[in-house]
Amino acid sequence: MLKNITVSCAPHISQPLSTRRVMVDVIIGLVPAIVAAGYYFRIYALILIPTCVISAVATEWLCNLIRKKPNPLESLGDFSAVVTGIILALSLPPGLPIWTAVIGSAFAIAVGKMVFGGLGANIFNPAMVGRAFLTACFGVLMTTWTVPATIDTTMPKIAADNKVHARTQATPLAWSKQAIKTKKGAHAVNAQFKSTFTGEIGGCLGETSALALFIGGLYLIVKRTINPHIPLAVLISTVVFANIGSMINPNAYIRPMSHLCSGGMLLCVFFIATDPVTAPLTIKGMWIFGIGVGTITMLIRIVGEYPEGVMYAILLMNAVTPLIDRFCKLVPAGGEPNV
Amino acid sequence: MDTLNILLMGFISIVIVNNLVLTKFLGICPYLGVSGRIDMAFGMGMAVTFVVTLSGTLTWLIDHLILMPMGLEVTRYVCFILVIAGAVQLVEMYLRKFFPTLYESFGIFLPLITTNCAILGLCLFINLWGIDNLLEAVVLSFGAGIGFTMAICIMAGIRENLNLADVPECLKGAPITLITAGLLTLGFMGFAGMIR
Amino acid sequence: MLNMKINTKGRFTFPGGTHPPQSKDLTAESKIQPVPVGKQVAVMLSQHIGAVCQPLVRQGNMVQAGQKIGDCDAFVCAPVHSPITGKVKEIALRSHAVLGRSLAIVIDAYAYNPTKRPCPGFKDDLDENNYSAEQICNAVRQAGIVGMGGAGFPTRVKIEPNPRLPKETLIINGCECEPYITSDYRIMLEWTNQIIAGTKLARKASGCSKVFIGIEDNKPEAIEVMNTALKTHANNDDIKVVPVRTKYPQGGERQLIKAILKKDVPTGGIPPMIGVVALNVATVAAIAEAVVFDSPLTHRVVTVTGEAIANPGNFYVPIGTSVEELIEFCGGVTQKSAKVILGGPMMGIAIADLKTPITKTTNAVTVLTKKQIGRAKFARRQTPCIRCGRCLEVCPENLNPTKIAHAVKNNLLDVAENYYISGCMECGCCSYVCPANIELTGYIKTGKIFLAEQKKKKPE
Amino acid sequence: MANEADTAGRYKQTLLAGLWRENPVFRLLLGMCPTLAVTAALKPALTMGLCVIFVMLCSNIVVSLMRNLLKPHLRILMFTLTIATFVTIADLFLKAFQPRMSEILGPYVPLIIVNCIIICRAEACASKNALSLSIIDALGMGVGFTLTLCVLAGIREILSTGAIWEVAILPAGFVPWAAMRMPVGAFITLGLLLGLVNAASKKKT
Amino acid sequence: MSKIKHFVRQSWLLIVASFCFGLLIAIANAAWSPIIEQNKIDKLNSLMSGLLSKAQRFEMEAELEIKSAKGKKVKSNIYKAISDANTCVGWAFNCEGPGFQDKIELVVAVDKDFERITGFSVLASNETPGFGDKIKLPYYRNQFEGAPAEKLQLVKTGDVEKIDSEIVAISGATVSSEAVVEIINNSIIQIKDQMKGKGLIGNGK
Amino acid sequence: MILADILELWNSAWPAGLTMLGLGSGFAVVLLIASEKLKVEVDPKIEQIHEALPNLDCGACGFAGCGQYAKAILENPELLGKCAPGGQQASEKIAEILSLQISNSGAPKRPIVHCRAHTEDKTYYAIYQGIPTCISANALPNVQACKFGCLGFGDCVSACKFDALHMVDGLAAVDYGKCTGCSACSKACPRDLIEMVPFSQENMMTVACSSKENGKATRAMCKVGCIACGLCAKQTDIFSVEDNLARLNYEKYKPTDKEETAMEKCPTGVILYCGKNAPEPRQPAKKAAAPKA
Ligand SMILES: Cc1cc2nc3c(=O)[nH]c(=O)nc-3n(C[C@H](O)[C@H](O)[C@H](O)COP(=O)(O)O)c2cc1C
Ligand SMILES: Cc1cc2nc3c(=O)[nH]c(=O)nc-3n(C[C@H](O)[C@H](O)[C@H](O)COP(=O)(O)O)c2cc1C
Ligand SMILES: Cc1cc2nc3c(=O)[nH]c(=O)nc-3n(C[C@H](O)[C@H](O)[C@H](O)COP(=O)(O)O)c2cc1C
Ligand SMILES: Cc1cc2nc3c(=O)[nH]c(=O)nc-3n(C[C@H](O)[C@H](O)[C@H](O)CO)c2cc1C
Ligand code: SF4
Ligand code: SF4
Ligand code: SF4
Ligand code: SF4
Ligand code: FES
Repeated sequence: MLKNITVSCAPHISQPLSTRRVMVDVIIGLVPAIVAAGYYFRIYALILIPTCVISAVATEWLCNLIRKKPNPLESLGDFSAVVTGIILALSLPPGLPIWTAVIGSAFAIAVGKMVFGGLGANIFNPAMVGRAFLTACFGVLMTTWTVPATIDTTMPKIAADNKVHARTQATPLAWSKQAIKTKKGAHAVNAQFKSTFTGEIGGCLGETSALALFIGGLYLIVKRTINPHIPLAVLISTVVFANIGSMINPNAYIRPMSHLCSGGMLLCVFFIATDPVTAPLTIKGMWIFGIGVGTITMLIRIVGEYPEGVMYAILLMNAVTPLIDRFCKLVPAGGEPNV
Repeated sequence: MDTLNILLMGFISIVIVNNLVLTKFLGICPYLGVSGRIDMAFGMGMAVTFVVTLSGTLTWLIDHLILMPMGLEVTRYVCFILVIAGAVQLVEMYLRKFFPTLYESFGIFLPLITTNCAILGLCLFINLWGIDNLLEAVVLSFGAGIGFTMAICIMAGIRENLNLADVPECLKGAPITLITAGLLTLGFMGFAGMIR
Repeated sequence: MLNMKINTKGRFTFPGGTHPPQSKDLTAESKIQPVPVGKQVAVMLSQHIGAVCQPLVRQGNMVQAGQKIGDCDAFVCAPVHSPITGKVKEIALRSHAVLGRSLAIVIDAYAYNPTKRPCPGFKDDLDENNYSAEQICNAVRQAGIVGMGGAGFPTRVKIEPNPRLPKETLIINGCECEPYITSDYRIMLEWTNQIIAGTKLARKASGCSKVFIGIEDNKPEAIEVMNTALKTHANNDDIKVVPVRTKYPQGGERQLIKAILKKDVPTGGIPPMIGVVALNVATVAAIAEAVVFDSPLTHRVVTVTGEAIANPGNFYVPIGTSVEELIEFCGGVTQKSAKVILGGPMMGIAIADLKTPITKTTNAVTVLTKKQIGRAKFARRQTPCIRCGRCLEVCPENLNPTKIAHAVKNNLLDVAENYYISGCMECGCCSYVCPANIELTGYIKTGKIFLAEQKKKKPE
Repeated sequence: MANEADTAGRYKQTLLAGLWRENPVFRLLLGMCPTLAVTAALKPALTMGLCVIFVMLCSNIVVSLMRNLLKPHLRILMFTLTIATFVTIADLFLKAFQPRMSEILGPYVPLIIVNCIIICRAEACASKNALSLSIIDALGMGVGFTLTLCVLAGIREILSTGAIWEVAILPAGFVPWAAMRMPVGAFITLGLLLGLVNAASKKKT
Repeated sequence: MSKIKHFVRQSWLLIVASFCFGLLIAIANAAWSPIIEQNKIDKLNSLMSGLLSKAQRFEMEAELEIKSAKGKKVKSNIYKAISDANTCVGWAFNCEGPGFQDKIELVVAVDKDFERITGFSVLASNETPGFGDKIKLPYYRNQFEGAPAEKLQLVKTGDVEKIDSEIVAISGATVSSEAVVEIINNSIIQIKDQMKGKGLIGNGK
Repeated sequence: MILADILELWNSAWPAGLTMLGLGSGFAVVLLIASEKLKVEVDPKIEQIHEALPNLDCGACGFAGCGQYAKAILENPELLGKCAPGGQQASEKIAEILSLQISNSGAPKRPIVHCRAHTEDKTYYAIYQGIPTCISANALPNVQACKFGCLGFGDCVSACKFDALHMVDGLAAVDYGKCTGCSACSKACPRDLIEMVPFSQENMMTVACSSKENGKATRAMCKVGCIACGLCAKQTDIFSVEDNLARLNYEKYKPTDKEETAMEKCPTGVILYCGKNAPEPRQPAKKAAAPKA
């Protein structure tokens, strides 16, 4: 009477949740930042984001082909390459030439992800790997910041002949670095807080608008796509270090709020540090990771030579994530078994 | 205060900024070979730290007390390698005979070290950098060992995780370790310029 | 209805856990219905944890309903009885839900076999002091009572006083956290007095001084009914009904103990280590029947449910009836059924051979439709773990399921042991929530089997 | 006759072994440090390779000559001493006649001493075989090592400067990938190359 | 006695070999060390003469000790550039200081009155390829040719063509640019003072 | 003139030579003394293996030097072949040393899979959708009807390091040409189907079934299972039927006509040959097929 029944081990039902769903949520969370990028950087966003996404996806497909996966298109279905592409694009300077973005995305996916075995296996955040590689290769291109269209009305609306028209401007963090060196001028950076909050300032595509990032981050937290522990840990440690700085010398070190809203901090807090694949599994581990990211970022921003250290902080903490996981082993509910 | 500062900066610099493995490419063989498990990696790191401190100090002394005054710098390489090899072998035999437990936990790594260029490399770098102060030489050598330990432990942690991953067959083992090391150096670039 | 309002909202719970859809309304209102004896039953000689029974009858022997047909001398063992009157056809291998194939006594029913009715009528007047602890224990053993909540541990062993592990607290487990199943719920509603009687007897036998009846707060009627009935009983001061929060696997004894007593049972340990005995409501009901009426455990309540079943309901089934017969009794299946599960969808065992007989531990037969398992993970493809940590979050045992499962998958059993694979109770929460559809529980189970086998092979 | 052909075949095999089947870098994973350190450009890589060939050749010759006189417990010490001597000579030579290369290679020349390939060949081949075979072996291994270095260096130099052997070959619009000259480039290029070699050799067998 | 015999039997080869090797090294050294020395001098000379085109030869004039910015003492050699006509056409000296990653060593040349810098050359540096190593490019270096031998200033934007005490930083390598300026600033003033003290140059007009 | 040159060279060279001499002899003394004074006794087998390794202590094997690797190999011969510098040569030598340790008395043991049911021979009640390994499938009841037969997910195949096992239509088949007799497969099989049997002949006869069901049940589940009819045991006493299953006594097995007859008589064809050149087993349907030469 019963034909074609199936067997497998328990449980036999599951939550209607999939990797794809999680990734789509992240993409939805990124929409405000994308919109802000489009608003402030116009044609650049329009070019850069699709470029990165397409080349990331294409690279993943190629890698699958090379690995002779039976179905090379399959792993594209989980949209993780799309997320990587978007996040990479959002962390690039707006005026970056297309070919650079292609190299970055290809490197991010091929070396950052696929050589480790694809989704879930990578040790380092692929987008940050791509960005770090680009920074190491094409440092000057990666530190040329185009002014937002709302300020620079001459920004081309259609043509992408960027070198000619683009006006460039330093970022708040560069001024902050200057302030640290000259021990004056932090106030001027603080005064720009409103621009850093709305995003009307130079910087990477997706990092300028703190507001948009915050909305997206809140969405992810509410949807329980990300755990609030890492964002909290990063934010708290950043604020602590920034406070120490501005307490020592308010002329040299900018205020904590300015630190939070400038540079890649919020993008990192909500979208990059929370990349589950490269972050620790346990809650204790997440706190260590978050505090580590915040601390290293602030160390680089305050003591180091670069204006921004988010990317390096992420990569470094990614590297120690396995160690964190190992040393934050969970103790089973009934305590250690006494064998 | 000043010397302390210099020592501290030197130490941090060689641990992080000028890490032997990640920036000077020294000791790659054990880095690839013994980074499979954390306990092994840690034992190796400890052994390297011990030997590198010992030989850094010894070679500095020999260089400054014997070779330089006597104008025998040409025989530097030979002397260095012989001193290192001899010292390591002696320590190994000694541990093995008298401290078997210590030997088991880190002494077993000692023979690996003679052919590890981190040791000789460091001695040469100390010489190259013109360190003319014994204390500094000791601290730098010790720091180099700690830097090696750190790098190899991080790598071991990563590799333990990679054991559970579907790394392409042809990249398993040394290739993926090298690539990971490469990405690790990308991360360590963040510290560049922090200490000068 | 009552003058005093009973709080049915559960505050107590354990960390972790998840909320699968309940699907209990399919059968929640269906009264326990006796099932007539079919043509044949196959009584498994192994229906519990512990030593396998030896047959006491041979091929061709005639047996009476309630006759002991298998037993053994081991301490951890419970005898089996024939639920029907008939003739032993053979003693042969039959499909077994856990063991695959195992020896069963196959009995052909005689034509005259009255349908046994449940609940021979308990009132609120049982005085457990009429029975000595020893008497109760013996009756429980003779009746072949084993835990009916799932594991099937011989109940006598559980309730017998043990000088090394003195018992203080008795917990009656009426949570029934598994989706779909309502057998315990119906028992609590319909056999309330019997449960209380059994509880008192178990308390007497085990010498416990405190008794808690844990019921999930999605069963407010059961909580109310139990509370009301308790009031009319004598000697009820130390028996408390505790509403606990509805969350899977609230019914796991470790979780229930954590929820009610705020105590952890040591990993790899058992509740008696902290002075607790946990018994399922069906088990205590069986105790009452065994002690008072001297009636062996030959029938049990089984929920036959699932969207594919024509007439789902709760049934009083002779042990040894085949699943096939039972499903037919319920009118067969209506939709394309895809999976037949002994137990609920979270922990139950999917069976392939529908001739598999019901045993003392079968509390439900759930038939899932194709659509349901299409939505469930195993028909879908597994994707790689994204280390989202959801499985760690829900694991009631606070384990690291993904690490353990991946260690097993890669044959690194020492790593799996290092992450306490043995602490897993296979509740299935981790697999349930995993967005990557990884069969974490399956891998963990595999690893445990592997390890057990390794240990078995080692001494050689 | 047959014997002669046999020996010739053996020589050929030994020579080829170092190039592919037992390539020190790709197959034996030895001498990784210089491989990574000196391959930012083709010139230093070639220089390094030649030094290794020289040292390996000399040490193999010496070891092979002394092979019957070696005492076990002093064997490795003896090898080290021999190698260190020739490395010193090579270093002096470079300093004298290739000062620029000597500067670029810096301490990596003396580090040849601890390069496992050389001691490995001394132990595995020269201490067991006659002079001629030892020489062939040293040449095979040395050339194999040098070629590997050159391949790696070629890739890195092209990408990092658009030039090879300091002669620009890529079009002027090419923006050099500075990272290829940094440690990142070294590690990743070698890693990927190793993977490639693994894949290729899998296919063959 | 027998022990010694035993020892000799075991180790004679090692002893003999080490003696021979020692000789070998020493001979090589003896033969090549003049060339090596010459190389060093040549390099310095060529660097310096690149900076002081009129100079025919250089003579070491003094060995001074200056304090680095961090308070460390470093040695500096002062060379006198002598023209065909045997007149002093300028001075060159080496100096060092912290760069972005590691030490930067420079050779700086000034005119004979220590008034104008005629240029500088990087002796050794370890700056990031593509970033800091741009201090070697003429684009940056040319700004120093003819700059006054006094405190130079680094500015972020300016005219690179204009020669004055303002040095325009390389964008993306401000730190290294600054380091060079700082090293030069630091040493040039101290050396100037010390040389004045020694009477090597006039006490200014 | 030349003499003067040489003299000059000598003058500048002798201190270096002397230093080296001093160093060399110094170390020779120290090491000689140390090697005698600080000697530690080690297992001679380890010593032997250690000798066979190149003694480079390069760490490529993943162990802390050759000594440790030698020790590890002795404990776990599966680790053989990790020494890159030593290469094939060293591995072979060590294998030799190791095989000397293993008593080579008696015939070499080779695995025999005690099942001959391919997918089409078996009865299935359900479709298995779980983890595709035998051990997982074995944990569920009745993934296939026969509880004793090969599950066909190839745990044994992945256990074999020598590529000597393959899945053929849902049944594990040993490639006796490649098998080294390491018994890894036998340990891996959750159903204990693979037995290590002393191969006294090149081809061994076997009863390729493990079913302890009675004849009727076996028939219902498997086209080729042993139905315990006892025909084989009637031919020769090296067959015996126990627990509804015929077994062959491998110790006593010698290829004679009697066994051949038993094989032909077997109604289901479960008696067959295994080995390097084993003939194709008889198809059960063609009961009356011509006897093999
Ligand atoms: C996610 C993210 C990470 C970043 N990480 C770094 C970094 O590690 N280093 C860096 O120099 N800039 C990084 N940036 C760019 C900075 O946020 C900022 O735009 C830039 O550093 C401004 O610096 P400048 O002063 O070098 O011009 C990152 C940007 C994003 C969006
Ligand atoms: C995950 C899990 C869920 C369980 N759920 C229930 C349940 O809902 N009701 C129940 O009575 N027993 C449940 N059990 C079984 C109990 O842990 C325990 O075995 C039982 O209450 C003991 O009573 P018994 O011996 O009378 O069966 C569950 C066990 C596990 C591991
Ligand atoms: C990978 C990397 C390497 C760098 N290396 C150097 C360097 O060697 N020297 C230097 O001055 N700046 C270097 N920088 C740039 C500094 O971080 C810093 O951004 C710069 O000095 C600020 O100068 P700007 O205002 O001209 O951009 C490097 C940047 C990156 C990303
Ligand atoms: C919350 C969340 C954050 C993510 N952040 C990143 C990211 O920063 N960079 C990235 O490459 N992929 C990100 N991903 C996508 C995915 O995890 C990533 O591609 C994997 O690291 C690839 O294995 C994210 C995914 C999620 C769910
Ligand atoms: S729930 Fe699944 S995807 Fe998430 S960590 Fe656990 S195993 Fe991985
Ligand atoms: S099945 Fe095991 S590991 Fe998974 S949630 Fe339950 S107890 Fe934890
Ligand atoms: S695992 Fe071992 S015994 Fe089994 S087939 Fe392979 S080589 Fe033979
Ligand atoms: S022989 Fe055993 S391990 Fe091998 S496939 Fe069959 S059941 Fe699995
Ligand atoms: S070459 Fe082997 S450690 Fe460096």
